[in-house]
Amino acid sequence: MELKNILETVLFFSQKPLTPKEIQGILESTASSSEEEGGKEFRKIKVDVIQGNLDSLREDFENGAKGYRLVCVAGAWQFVNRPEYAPWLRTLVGEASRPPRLSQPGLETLAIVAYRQPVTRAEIEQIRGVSVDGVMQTLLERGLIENAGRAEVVGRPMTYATTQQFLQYFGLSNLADLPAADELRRIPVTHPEALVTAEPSPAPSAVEAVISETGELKPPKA
Amino acid sequence: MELKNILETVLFFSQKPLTPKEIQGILESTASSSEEEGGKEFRKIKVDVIQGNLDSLREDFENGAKGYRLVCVAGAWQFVNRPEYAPWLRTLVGEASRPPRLSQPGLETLAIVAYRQPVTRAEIEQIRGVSVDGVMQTLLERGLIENAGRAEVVGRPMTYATTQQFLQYFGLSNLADLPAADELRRIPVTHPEALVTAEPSPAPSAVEAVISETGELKPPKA
Amino acid sequence: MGEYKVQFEVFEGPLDLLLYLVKKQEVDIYDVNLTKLATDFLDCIEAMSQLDLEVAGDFLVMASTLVYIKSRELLPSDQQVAVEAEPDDEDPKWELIRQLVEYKKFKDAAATFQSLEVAQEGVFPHSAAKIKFDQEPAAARATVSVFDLVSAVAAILKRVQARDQSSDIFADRWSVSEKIELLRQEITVRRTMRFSELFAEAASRVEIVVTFLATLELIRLKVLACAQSEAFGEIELSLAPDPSLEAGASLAAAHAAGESPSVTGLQETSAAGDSAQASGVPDHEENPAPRLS
Repeated sequence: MELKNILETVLFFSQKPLTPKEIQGILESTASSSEEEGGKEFRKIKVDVIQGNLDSLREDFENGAKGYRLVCVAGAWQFVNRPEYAPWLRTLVGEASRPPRLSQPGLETLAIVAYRQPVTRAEIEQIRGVSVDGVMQTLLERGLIENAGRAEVVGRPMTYATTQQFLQYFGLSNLADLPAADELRRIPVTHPEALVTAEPSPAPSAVEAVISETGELKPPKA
Repeated sequence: MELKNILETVLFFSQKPLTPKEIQGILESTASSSEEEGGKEFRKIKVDVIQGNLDSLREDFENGAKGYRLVCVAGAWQFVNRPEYAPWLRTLVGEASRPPRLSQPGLETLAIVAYRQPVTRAEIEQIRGVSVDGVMQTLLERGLIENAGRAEVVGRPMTYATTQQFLQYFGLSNLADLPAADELRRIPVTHPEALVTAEPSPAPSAVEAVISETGELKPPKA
Repeated sequence: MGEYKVQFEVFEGPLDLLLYLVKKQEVDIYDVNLTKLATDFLDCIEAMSQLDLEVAGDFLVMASTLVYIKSRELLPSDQQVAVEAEPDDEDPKWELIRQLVEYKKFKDAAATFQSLEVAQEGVFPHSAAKIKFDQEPAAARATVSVFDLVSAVAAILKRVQARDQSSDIFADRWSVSEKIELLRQEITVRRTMRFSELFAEAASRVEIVVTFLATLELIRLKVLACAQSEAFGEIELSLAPDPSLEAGASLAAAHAAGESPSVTGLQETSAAGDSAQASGVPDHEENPAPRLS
């Protein structure tokens, strides 16, 4: 029995998207709990190997002529239909109660948060040139962005980052998947001056360091 | 777009088995409701034709090496797994992504931490009668226990307490919810001297004495 | 006028309006005629106020910046040189262009997000119907309850108690035959246990030795079967199949009792496998019919 076939079958019958780590757990507990002989050889499969097999499986489906394909959204793997088949599925499952589309200000603000996270409200307003109070509220309520701690600058303003829900909403596998990410992340943003205290602060402008130097989208450690 | 692909996709996404008659209904309402051009050509498809395509699709899956196949039960079509793949699907359904079950040593150690917290490693070992290094590591990694400061006794050993996650794991609302186990709470342990004096006493190794009495609990070599 | 009215409703803010005006000049942002841009912008503001529209503060701030830039552009060149000696980032003209370029990039990114959003509306994530097994899956095995914790407590207490008594009575506490009986009882109830568990509760070295001898004896008597799933792995002990019963019959009994077939030693694995195959085909659970719109 091939690992790839097992992965395909498990995903095929899963009710929710699965991460490679979760799949590893399934392989492991099947190997240790199953009374049958089957599966013992998949007891200790590395996550890398699972990931590799999933990538290969995705390729298989991309090249096939099927109405569905395998995708990784927010780190978890699942089958989704090809868009051409949407009309029949809409008939089958009924029109899902999708939230209304985002407004133009919403999309712009979200784009800034996505590429610049963790980002303060002031930084967003500097880029957009307008106040973003109402828009931020909407994005927070829809669970597309969330608080991501405070920036170590004057006033210690709240910073914001995108959520898992954001990735799911746009069908992105992870933040590295964002289109044209490199270009948009590297634009320097002028930050408020770092907070100068009597104490030697341990991380002066951690936010800036994280964004501009490594280009990684991780919130600075609190 | 081929009818066969549509049938496959619709069956794949359906939450219940579908009869050819039901599929005909889906094709028809998609053709008449959809604003898109797609699907118009499948407005008037005879049940016979659908049946024929389903038979052909079943053949395709029979010949393939996949972990699932298409079957018709009581006139309705659905995908089912091949029996060889049942162990993984059982795991998938049964425990989904739950972490592996705690071992007996894990449970015992956790019980001691729960009822005696904050508690030092030495105290746990006294009660359990065996070393708990590996077990403690596992419990810490799984987030069921955490460091809870240092005990004010010789050597200032680290103490441990249960976490919020521990409560969730066992479905408890708080620690007072733990089933009464007063006996466990009362098991005496020998404490090293408290750090009362500045003088470093040579620590009469009360703990050590207890451990070495019982510390021989190793399986004999075969 | 009417033209402006419509547009003001779609402009997000002064930068958006400026981008629109740059676009009308049909040049790259870097090559834009700032004097003309400022004039156009002020005209729009003027139109807004004539229409009695409330001009947002952001627009007014931008208007004053533009007036300042425009006035500098209009200075005679000899005076301009002195001013242009300032570093670029303090030059309001370049600051404005930098801001426009940056804003434009995010506006483009927003357009990308919008197309992703629209595309996602036609994407249905697949979720399989609930699988139903004839035989309940091993869910119980995966769940730990408070009772597990309580039994762990009981195990500790038992051991502590044994330890406390052991100093004077351990010597004659266990005989091999007693231990054989206890083990036989335990394995009958539990059907499998791990080798290490045999000794987990031992209170003394003597007890360990006695337990080990009892285990060997039970294996010799074919009451116990032992298996190791991998090299250096945990040894598993299980109740050996009763030769007086057909393997199938004992499995059938287990089924009748509502249990899943247990591991009963290596000898029976094929039988267990067969039975799982027979009952391993899931049915899709009956769900309400899909809405056919």
